[in-house]
Amino acid sequence: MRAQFVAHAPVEENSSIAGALKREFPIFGERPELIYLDNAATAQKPLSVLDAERDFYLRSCANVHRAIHAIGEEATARYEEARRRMADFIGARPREIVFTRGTTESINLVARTFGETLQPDDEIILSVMEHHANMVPWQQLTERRGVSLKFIPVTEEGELDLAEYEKLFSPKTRLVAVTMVSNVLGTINPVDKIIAAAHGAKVPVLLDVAQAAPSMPLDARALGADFAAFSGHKMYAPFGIGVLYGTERMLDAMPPFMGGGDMISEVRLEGFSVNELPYKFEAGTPPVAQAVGLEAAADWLSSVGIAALGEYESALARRFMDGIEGIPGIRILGSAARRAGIVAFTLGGAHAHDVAAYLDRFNIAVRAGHHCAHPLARRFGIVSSARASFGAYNTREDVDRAVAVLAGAGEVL
Amino acid sequence: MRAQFVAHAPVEENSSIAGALKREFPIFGERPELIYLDNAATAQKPLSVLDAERDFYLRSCANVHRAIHAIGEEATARYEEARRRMADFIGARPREIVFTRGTTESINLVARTFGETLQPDDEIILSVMEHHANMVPWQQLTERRGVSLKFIPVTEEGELDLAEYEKLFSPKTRLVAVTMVSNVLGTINPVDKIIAAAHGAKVPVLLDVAQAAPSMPLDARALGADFAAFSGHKMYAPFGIGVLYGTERMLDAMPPFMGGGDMISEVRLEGFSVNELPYKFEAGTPPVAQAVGLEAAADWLSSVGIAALGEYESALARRFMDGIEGIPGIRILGSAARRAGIVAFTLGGAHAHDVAAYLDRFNIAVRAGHHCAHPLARRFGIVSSARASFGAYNTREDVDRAVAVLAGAGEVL
Amino acid sequence: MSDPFAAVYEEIIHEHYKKPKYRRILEGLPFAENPSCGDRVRVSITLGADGRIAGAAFDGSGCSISMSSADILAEDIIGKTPEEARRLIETFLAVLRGELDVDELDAFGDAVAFKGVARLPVRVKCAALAWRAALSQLDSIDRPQENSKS
Amino acid sequence: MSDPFAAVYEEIIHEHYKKPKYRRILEGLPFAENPSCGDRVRVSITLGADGRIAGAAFDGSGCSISMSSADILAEDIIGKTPEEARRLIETFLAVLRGELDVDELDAFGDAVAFKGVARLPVRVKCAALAWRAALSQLDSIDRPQENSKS
Ligand SMILES: Cc1ncc(COP(=O)(O)O)c(C=O)c1O
Ligand SMILES: Cc1ncc(COP(=O)(O)O)c(C=O)c1O
Repeated sequence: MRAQFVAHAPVEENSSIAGALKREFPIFGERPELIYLDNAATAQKPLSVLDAERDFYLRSCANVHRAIHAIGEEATARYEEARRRMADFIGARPREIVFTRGTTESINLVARTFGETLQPDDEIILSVMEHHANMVPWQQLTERRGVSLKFIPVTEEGELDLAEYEKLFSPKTRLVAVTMVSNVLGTINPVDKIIAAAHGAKVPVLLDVAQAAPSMPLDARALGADFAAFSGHKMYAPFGIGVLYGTERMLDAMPPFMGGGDMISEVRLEGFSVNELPYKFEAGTPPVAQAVGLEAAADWLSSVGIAALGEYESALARRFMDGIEGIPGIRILGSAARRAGIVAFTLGGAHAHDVAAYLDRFNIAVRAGHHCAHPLARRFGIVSSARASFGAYNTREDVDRAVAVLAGAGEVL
Repeated sequence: MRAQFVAHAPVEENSSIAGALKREFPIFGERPELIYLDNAATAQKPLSVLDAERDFYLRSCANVHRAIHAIGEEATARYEEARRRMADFIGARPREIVFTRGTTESINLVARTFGETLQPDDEIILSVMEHHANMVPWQQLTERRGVSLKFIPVTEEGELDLAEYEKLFSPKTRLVAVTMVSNVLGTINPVDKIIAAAHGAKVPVLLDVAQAAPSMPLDARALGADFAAFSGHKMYAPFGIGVLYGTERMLDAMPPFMGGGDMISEVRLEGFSVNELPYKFEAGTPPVAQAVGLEAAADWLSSVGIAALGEYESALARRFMDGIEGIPGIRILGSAARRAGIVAFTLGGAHAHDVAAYLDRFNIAVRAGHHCAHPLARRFGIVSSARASFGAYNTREDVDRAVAVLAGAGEVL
Repeated sequence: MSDPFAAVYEEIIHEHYKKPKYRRILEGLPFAENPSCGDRVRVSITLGADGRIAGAAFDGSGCSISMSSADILAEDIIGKTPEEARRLIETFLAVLRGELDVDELDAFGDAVAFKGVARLPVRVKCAALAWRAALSQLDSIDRPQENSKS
Repeated sequence: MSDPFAAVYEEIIHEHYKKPKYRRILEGLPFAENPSCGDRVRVSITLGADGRIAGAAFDGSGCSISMSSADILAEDIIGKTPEEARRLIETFLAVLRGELDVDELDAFGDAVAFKGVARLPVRVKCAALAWRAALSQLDSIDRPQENSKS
């Protein structure tokens, strides 16, 4: 999470790099016609990731942590190596890395552990642009613990209103939980300022970095985040794996989440005692092969250069916006200065589903709907929108094609 | 969960079948020397499962449930087809199948939803032979809700003491949660009787079928289980996927578990309303590719014949017990009449770790430790034991080799 | 869509979406909603003196699938007895759920156009919306007491 | 173990396990435990008049790795100052955690036998058990007050 907010500095749109990268993704061999612009939902997987997972199954498949046999030792070593790699990837220590299924589970884990230590009338600050994954767990907590929620407003430009944010703090504020990148607007939030304000009030901060992880280098320690949550599947890794980062101090103070094998140190009929970090939060058999795949994805991202990738995707988004701006009826949501490779838009009176279905006829995959952010849609006075989001393998040609097809959509829909 | 308790009827130990099956598991091509007897921890994966998962990534990789584009429709169709297949696999309806990470998450889900509806002093009946996954979540619940736990004792033979079980019921009993097959003793519990007694007292039953799923046909409806939990990775499927079965009546009455995308029908800043079954319990991006792999594993098991497989494994276990019984210092834990392919044992004063490490030198993988069942180990007055557990690909030769090596272990350790 | 009739189907859907025959502004009826996309539709059904459905109309907002499907529904049920309409709707919904073969729709009028949609799990919900609304409308016609309470 | 010295290492471990030189029955000291297997060990350390470690012993139950490692620990720290012993132990534990190269153990006595174990994440905990116990024992020697309180 180093300062990576210069995404729109003039970037060479090096489409030949992307063209070469595309060849590393076997799905485009199977579906050469596919123009996949739904990367914010999930990313395609490079061969190296698929192969790493398969290699695990072919050579080291065993359960982890308690096996004395060679193959079990190997499985454990590969799983823990994946943890070290992910610690490295976000500037953390291995014991601060908890493997989960994804962002949603990571945030629910915090809501049901850290959250359970809160008192009635304690307050949590969220924002109006949060994904449901960073909203519903806290709403559930209000029911369980009587805490209350406050929301950072979103400006017409699609940015967080920082002046209003600072006014939300009270002596009862216990947590700020915000997204680093909006999965709808693409806005890159100034999380450094958000954290500074919170820490000034001695309030810890949870960052939802689901959209940031695939496109900007993260350094949790340098940034000072207390928690960070992300999903493997959005960063070119398998489904079923994600990460909760938490500082040792926070994790140590939290009660465990799920109960079962591995998270305990001892069980008697009368009760149990918990294991050390990070195992305390990893009950049951973890997604071992998927962790190995996640490590391969981190390696792949690093080898390509994650900062360059993020800038490249932002540039594609800018090109896409420039292209569609002139189409009659197009409304682009938000106009934030710092923006990742995500663009949501509406087209006249056409329903977003129909826009997406129309693009799909030309093998262009975009998302349509509320993008799991009802309150944000309501903020912009719409029910749903179409969303194009760009990934490593997208080319300028992909963008231009999508623009051209959209230009013809208006008269048909 | 049809009556499948005749596992030790004279079975032809058809090792040629197993030899042929072994060739479907590519790990034995990579590691021809491996004698893998740790199947109760996790099973190896047949090629058809690995290929199904990979095929999903190569052809239909997209997020599910809201995509309008063709590839997203395909991903959704494959995910929901996997759900239908698993419903079929255990005699349930698709809306009664919740995909989780595994048994541990499935049971925690019930403890944190159904469990939250319990009142102080309500009682839950478990057994002394439960895996920590079916013990710790309930212990955590005692802390949260003030419920109390009662335990069905285990006899010296390693069976549940049913006479004592019936005495544990009181007007405050709200749930019976027991394992169908002990992951240590191999005992196949008479779950039909257990359920009959519970239902007689109008108490619902949760079955931990983690060890049963790979080795006996299950029919949840016929058996009358209210909940059942199992893991993919123990039934030849990928890591990171599991199932919670719950009757519609139970699931409908429960509050949701994790909050996030897909489990809601609407979110406002003030609160949310929940989606229909089973989505209510599936927050966030699910393990889509792993569900497809799980379906392939169910297909594989059905094509081989799951009942025959279970009987075959039980016969291997019987052969193993017959073989080691005569070795000086060997003590086999439990002597249940109905037994799956699992055998735990100790060898004189030798530490179980050393027994396992010794076998490992001969490429024989067994587990050593408490097998995530501390209270059961304590019941038998031991700290740890070694455990051999048999799978589809194990042959009589594997068994005989393990017996021969163990026969020589005593003098060395 | 690899179906050779795909283009024809699309044309039918497009026609009903762009030029609906049964769209009216309705008041007082409850909306059926598809929460995943916000589409909403309500359906009114009136019986004639002969006990058959004399009039049907819809009202709402949504994508071309949900709106054209509402128009086609209205067209299809007019003239039928409530019992016939109910069977028709049940069949349509069963096809969408994948419980009946799509060829069952051959016996329908323009609803045949949803054969392609039946293979698209995400859009099935859009197509089903008005038909589900009609089903509860038929229920309340059967039990007017209950309806007037709500 | 593909290490050419594996057999030698095994022999060393086996010797210390079967014929420990520093195993005594100890009383009153706390056990260090490895919860995942139930192994437990406690270590006593006594200083001589010169401030060096004059005696070391252990007591406990566990597998060959944890018990031989306790015996080797005792052998290795006798004659050292507490500070030297602490450095030695820290190095050993760092090797086991993978933070230092296993060749660091070449400078050790029989502890070199754990080179192979350092590659086995599950058994590392067994090997580390007595050494962790010794570290807290050294801590309480430094702060006798605190120790007597517990
Ligand atoms: C009987 C039983 N229950 C629960 C579990 C936990 O399964 P998982 O680790 O896949 O969640 C296991 C496996 O370890 C088991 O054998
Ligand atoms: C910002 C943000 N947060 C959370 C999530 C939820 O991630 P997952 O579905 O992988 O749990 C997403 C992805 O949908 C997202 O974009």
